[in-house]
Amino acid sequence: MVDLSVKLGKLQLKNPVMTASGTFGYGTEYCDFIDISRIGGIIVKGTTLRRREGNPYPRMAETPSGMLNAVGLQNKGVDYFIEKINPVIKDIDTNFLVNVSGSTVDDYVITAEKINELDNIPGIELNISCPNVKEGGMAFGTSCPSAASVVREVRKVYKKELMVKLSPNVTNIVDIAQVVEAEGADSISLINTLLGMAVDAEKRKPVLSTITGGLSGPAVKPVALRMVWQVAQVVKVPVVGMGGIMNATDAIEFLLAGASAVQIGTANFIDPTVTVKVIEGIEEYLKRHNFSSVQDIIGALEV
Amino acid sequence: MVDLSVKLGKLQLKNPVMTASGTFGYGTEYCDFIDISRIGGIIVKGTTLRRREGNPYPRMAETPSGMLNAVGLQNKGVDYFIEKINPVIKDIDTNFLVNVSGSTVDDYVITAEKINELDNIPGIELNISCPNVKEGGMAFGTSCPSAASVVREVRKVYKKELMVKLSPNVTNIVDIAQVVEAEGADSISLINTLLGMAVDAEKRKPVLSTITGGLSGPAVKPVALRMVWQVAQVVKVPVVGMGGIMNATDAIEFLLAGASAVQIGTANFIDPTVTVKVIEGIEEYLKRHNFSSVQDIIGALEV
Amino acid sequence: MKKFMLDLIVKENKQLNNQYSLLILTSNDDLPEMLPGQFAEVRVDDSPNTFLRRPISINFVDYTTNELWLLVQIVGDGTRKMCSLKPGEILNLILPLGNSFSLPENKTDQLLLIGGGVGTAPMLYWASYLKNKGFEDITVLLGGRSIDNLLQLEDFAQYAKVITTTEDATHGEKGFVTQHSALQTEKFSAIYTCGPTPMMKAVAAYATEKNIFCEVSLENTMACGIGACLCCVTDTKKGHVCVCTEGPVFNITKLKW
Amino acid sequence: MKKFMLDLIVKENKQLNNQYSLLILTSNDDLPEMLPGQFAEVRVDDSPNTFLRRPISINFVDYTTNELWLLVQIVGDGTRKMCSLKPGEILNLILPLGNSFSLPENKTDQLLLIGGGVGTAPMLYWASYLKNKGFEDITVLLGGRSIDNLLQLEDFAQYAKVITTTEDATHGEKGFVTQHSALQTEKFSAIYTCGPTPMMKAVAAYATEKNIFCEVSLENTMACGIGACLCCVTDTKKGHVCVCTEGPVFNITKLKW
Ligand SMILES: Cc1cc2nc3c(=O)[nH]c(=O)nc-3n(C[C@H](O)[C@H](O)[C@H](O)COP(=O)(O)OP(=O)(O)OC[C@H]3O[C@@H](n4cnc5c(N)ncnc54)[C@H](O)[C@@H]3O)c2cc1C
Ligand SMILES: Cc1cc2nc3c(=O)[nH]c(=O)nc-3n(C[C@H](O)[C@H](O)[C@H](O)COP(=O)(O)OP(=O)(O)OC[C@H]3O[C@@H](n4cnc5c(N)ncnc54)[C@H](O)[C@@H]3O)c2cc1C
Ligand SMILES: Cc1cc2nc3c(=O)[nH]c(=O)nc-3n(C[C@H](O)[C@H](O)[C@H](O)COP(=O)(O)O)c2cc1C
Ligand SMILES: Cc1cc2nc3c(=O)[nH]c(=O)nc-3n(C[C@H](O)[C@H](O)[C@H](O)COP(=O)(O)O)c2cc1C
Ligand code: FES
Ligand code: FES
Repeated sequence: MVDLSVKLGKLQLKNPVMTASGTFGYGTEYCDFIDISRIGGIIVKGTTLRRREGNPYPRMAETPSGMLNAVGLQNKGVDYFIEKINPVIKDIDTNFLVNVSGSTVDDYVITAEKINELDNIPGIELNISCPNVKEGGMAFGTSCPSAASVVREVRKVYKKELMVKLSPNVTNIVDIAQVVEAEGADSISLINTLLGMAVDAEKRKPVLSTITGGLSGPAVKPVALRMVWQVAQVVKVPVVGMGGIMNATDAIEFLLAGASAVQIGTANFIDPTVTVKVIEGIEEYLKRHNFSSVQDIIGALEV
Repeated sequence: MVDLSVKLGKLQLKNPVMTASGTFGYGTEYCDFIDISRIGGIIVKGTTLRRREGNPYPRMAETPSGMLNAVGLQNKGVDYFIEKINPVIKDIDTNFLVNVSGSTVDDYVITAEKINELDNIPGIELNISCPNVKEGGMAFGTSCPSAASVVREVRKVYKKELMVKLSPNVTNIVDIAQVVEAEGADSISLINTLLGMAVDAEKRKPVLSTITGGLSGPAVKPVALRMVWQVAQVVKVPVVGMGGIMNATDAIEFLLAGASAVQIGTANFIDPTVTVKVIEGIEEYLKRHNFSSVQDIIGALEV
Repeated sequence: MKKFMLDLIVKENKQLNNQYSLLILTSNDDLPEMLPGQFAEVRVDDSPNTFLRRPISINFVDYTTNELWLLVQIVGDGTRKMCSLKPGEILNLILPLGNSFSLPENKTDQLLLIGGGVGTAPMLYWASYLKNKGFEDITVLLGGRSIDNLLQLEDFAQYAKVITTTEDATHGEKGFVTQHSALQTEKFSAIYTCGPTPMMKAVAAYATEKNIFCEVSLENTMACGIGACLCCVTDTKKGHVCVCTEGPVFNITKLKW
Repeated sequence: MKKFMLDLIVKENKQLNNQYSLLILTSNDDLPEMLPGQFAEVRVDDSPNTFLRRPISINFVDYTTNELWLLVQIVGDGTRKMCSLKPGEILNLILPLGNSFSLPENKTDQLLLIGGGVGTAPMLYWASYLKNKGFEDITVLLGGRSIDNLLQLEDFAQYAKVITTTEDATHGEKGFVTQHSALQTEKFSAIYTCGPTPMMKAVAAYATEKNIFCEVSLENTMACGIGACLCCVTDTKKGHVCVCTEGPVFNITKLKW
């Protein structure tokens, strides 16, 4: 028996495989396909203080080994989550983290405060990196002062696991990570989507209603791995890696590069059972290489 | 007959298709496959003041719809280019531009001065964006002051077409483009490679000797299109787009997004005749849509 | 309804013409229950330009022979690959997805099913389903540019009265479906339609004018097909809703058409 | 030598065992001239994980039947796809690439060709070429883990004396190629080898010690295969040189081994 459990700041996960926000709904969408309680953690879709209608359609474009999305944080607001969703997911035996977005620091703070009251929610993922909304999101994650201010204020009111999700659309990811750590993040997750664009040559129009959107999937894996490795070199808090993970080998690459856990996003669309396959694949890899614990491979890249 | 010619700053190209530096050698490598004089312009491989051995091997990793390279500007130096290569390519009827890299501003300036003397070389592409060498390259392209200083100094000594090639590894590509334009660039090309990484899970080692390398190929096309579009919105000088172009449709997407010309890189490895196919494909597209000139589709995206 | 991810076996690939194939799939296990109007998300293997699954309607289900039919039009690499599958090959599908057409109230209702091009796909199963439920007056109106775009006419004839239009007059009346004379002469009590958006909008306008119950089956770009990604929204009077879960079938009164 | 990009036709795909296939390719036009030691860059279609071409050695060329042979070992998706090609399918290749083995000086020279695993691939063409040029004393030493890794023994026997080693003693002498008794008893004047790097290094050490002319065929990760990308360098006494143009064949005195 190998030990798959990992400690992630204040969280204990049964295994290092989580689902990425915005790609796994509230988890329940996948119940027909897998026992979602087998997953180490589920990050629910981006939640904001107030209801958001999201962007007009088309919101999606397929790209080589990836996709662009421009969902724009469509959600019914944090109160809806508390009243309607939380009771449903309450008894599922895994860690549900809420992905929190906002247009102002106050939005983030009030939303986080509300979620802090939910006993069964052990943490939030602070999304300072959504490229699909004009006012907020990514702007916070692309400069050190703004990243610092939002983490600082949320930290004051939020007592449980505070995971901060970084944007890859920056010159120096390490600077942002260090600022976020200094302001009290318990863990750092990355990467959110790369800002991209798709053009329909025949129609001579952008494919997305918003012209640009967020790129995810295997296409971004090399960039994600590089950033996870860079950040894991310098921060002391655990790092959660994601970006293009399609199978256990991809997940192991992130663990080797220094991630204590991984998130799987786009791959769920192609194979709704992928999370369970990745968990089993990591276990098989550990056995084959005679490791007793997943801890043994975290950051174990020989350079 | 449709008119494929484009004006690129001080250059006149017979068509908007060029080859990307580092992927087309000195052009002669492709002579068995195509008549390279049909190409609008050829950017020769990265040239530095002094000879460089480049990075140790392995230098290449395949990634989903792309590849990482860590060549590290291996070349025999500008004097070798002038003495041995230039006489060979002199009489080929296309525009040869030299891609110039350096570790210091002085390196860039001296190299540019030397190339300024070559009558048959109508321009240089200033590479301030190579992610594969420690000292120079990318560092210049990722901050406005350093980008400004190198362009300013080179502009003083270099009289012909000064194309400046930007790094995509930045928070705000528009800022860099505007600075480069203000310092006198005649045109702006982008994108160079995205900084990425590949891990061999079985060996638990990075694939590349340099750990990180530059990502190219279709995987980066959405990011490249977005940056070309952003830059073309704000600068007045012509923009040359590249990143993942595999066929005429891809090239047309860049033209629609605002590029006056395109460069083709990685695709040459898979199909050494791709440049000619793209030229023919653009012509076919223009005819099919009843355009008389490629000018008609440059920046013609309806947003 | 419970959703499944299944490896089905290609029993037959009938190339109807150079644009369309009918894939007949089967399984060693019993096929799950599926309703007319629902669709499947098909994984396309060995196709470098096909990263995501492709939504394809349930064309027909025969529980006696344990067959699922998909009617596929070649428009790009994904559908091209599907249309070149050979008997014995495996196709991975997630199904059944989305909602379904609404059963009319009275067995004697005069029902009109309108399909344009490959939009006829869900209509065959719907026609057979209605017939099996005892509905007596079913008309199927198929339209296309040319005779080549009219599909499965003989299959439809088993369940319904079939009428057609073609733009080039190679079959049935000349023109668009909305110009068919039956729309003037008959008094339909419900219309169900699937096809190109302009066609469906024209049908919806007709139904609205005549105050006829009308359901349309919408297309949209989909990533997941199961309501997880929120990529496939359409704008309704209630705001953005997912076509993959609250559709693909919508009553036109809910849409902002 | 002029390089070509050609669509060749798969004439036959001989599955030697579950790991290796011999692809016999042909063309309606005459195959271009190729030399022993050269390779081709093969485009693998319909394989989502295979973006770049794959370098594969020229295994054998028969100008009379207009056949090009490739010996392929399945190690990943690209080679798996190649090994599942069916007769009549098209394979796109760029060839001939790289340099070639050097012809020995005297027809009576005692020549040793050593191949390990799929590294035997270029040796068959080299053996036949030498034989055709009138060389009389050719020994081919093939090594592998087990009998399953010894390939084309009968083909080799037409051109050379064949001796073998296997690690599990299922064929020939037990052990590694460098442990074969012939290396002790015979006095070879030239050795040519291709196979896993540790094997080639052991052979090179033997040749250096005995002061025998020795050429090795190196592998490297390649993107273009034609000297354009500089991705495939190996470290020589003269610095970094491209394996795809200045190799794959190197005299061991040039390497930093
Ligand atoms: C609910 C639903 C049911 C459908 N039923 C059928 C059916 O029964 N038979 C059939 O042949 N087709 C059906 N389609 C359309 C089918 O999904 C697309 O034709 C297919 O996805 C195109 O894939 P491709 O790789 O061949 O083309 P691509 O190369 O991906 O694209 C070709 C064209 O198809 C469009 N397209 C691409 N992906 C999608 C997508 N996910 N959804 C919609 N359009 C897309 C593109 O915009 C482009 O114009 C249905 C679509 C939906 C949403
Ligand atoms: C000059 C030369 C001649 C060769 N001749 C033959 C031959 O005749 N028959 C044969 O079966 N194989 C030959 N090879 C090796 C062959 O190129 C690789 O096995 C093949 O590229 C693997 O592709 P894949 O997609 O199956 O595996 P992948 O999934 O890409 O990789 C599987 C393994 O192969 C390695 N590999 C991947 N790409 C390359 C590459 N471009 N070059 C070298 N190794 C790579 C990877 O590191 C990995 O360990 C030769 C290689 C070279 C450089
Ligand atoms: C359709 C879609 C919606 C997303 N929504 C969110 C979101 O609401 N909040 C967030 O932090 N990230 C969101 N993301 C980003 C993912 O969580 C993840 O960071 C990214 O997709 C990279 O991982 P992947 O390549 O495994 O998908 C979304 C991604 C997709 C594809
Ligand atoms: C092997 C390789 C070597 C490269 N060398 C250089 C170089 O010397 N100078 C430079 O400016 N860009 C270099 N590039 C970047 C390309 O010119 C181009 O910007 C990039 O590859 C994106 O285009 P593509 O996706 O069409 O390849 C290199 C790219 C590759 C793949
Ligand atoms: S396709 Fe994902 S929600 Fe509809
Ligand atoms: S593979 Fe490109 S130079 Fe050798």
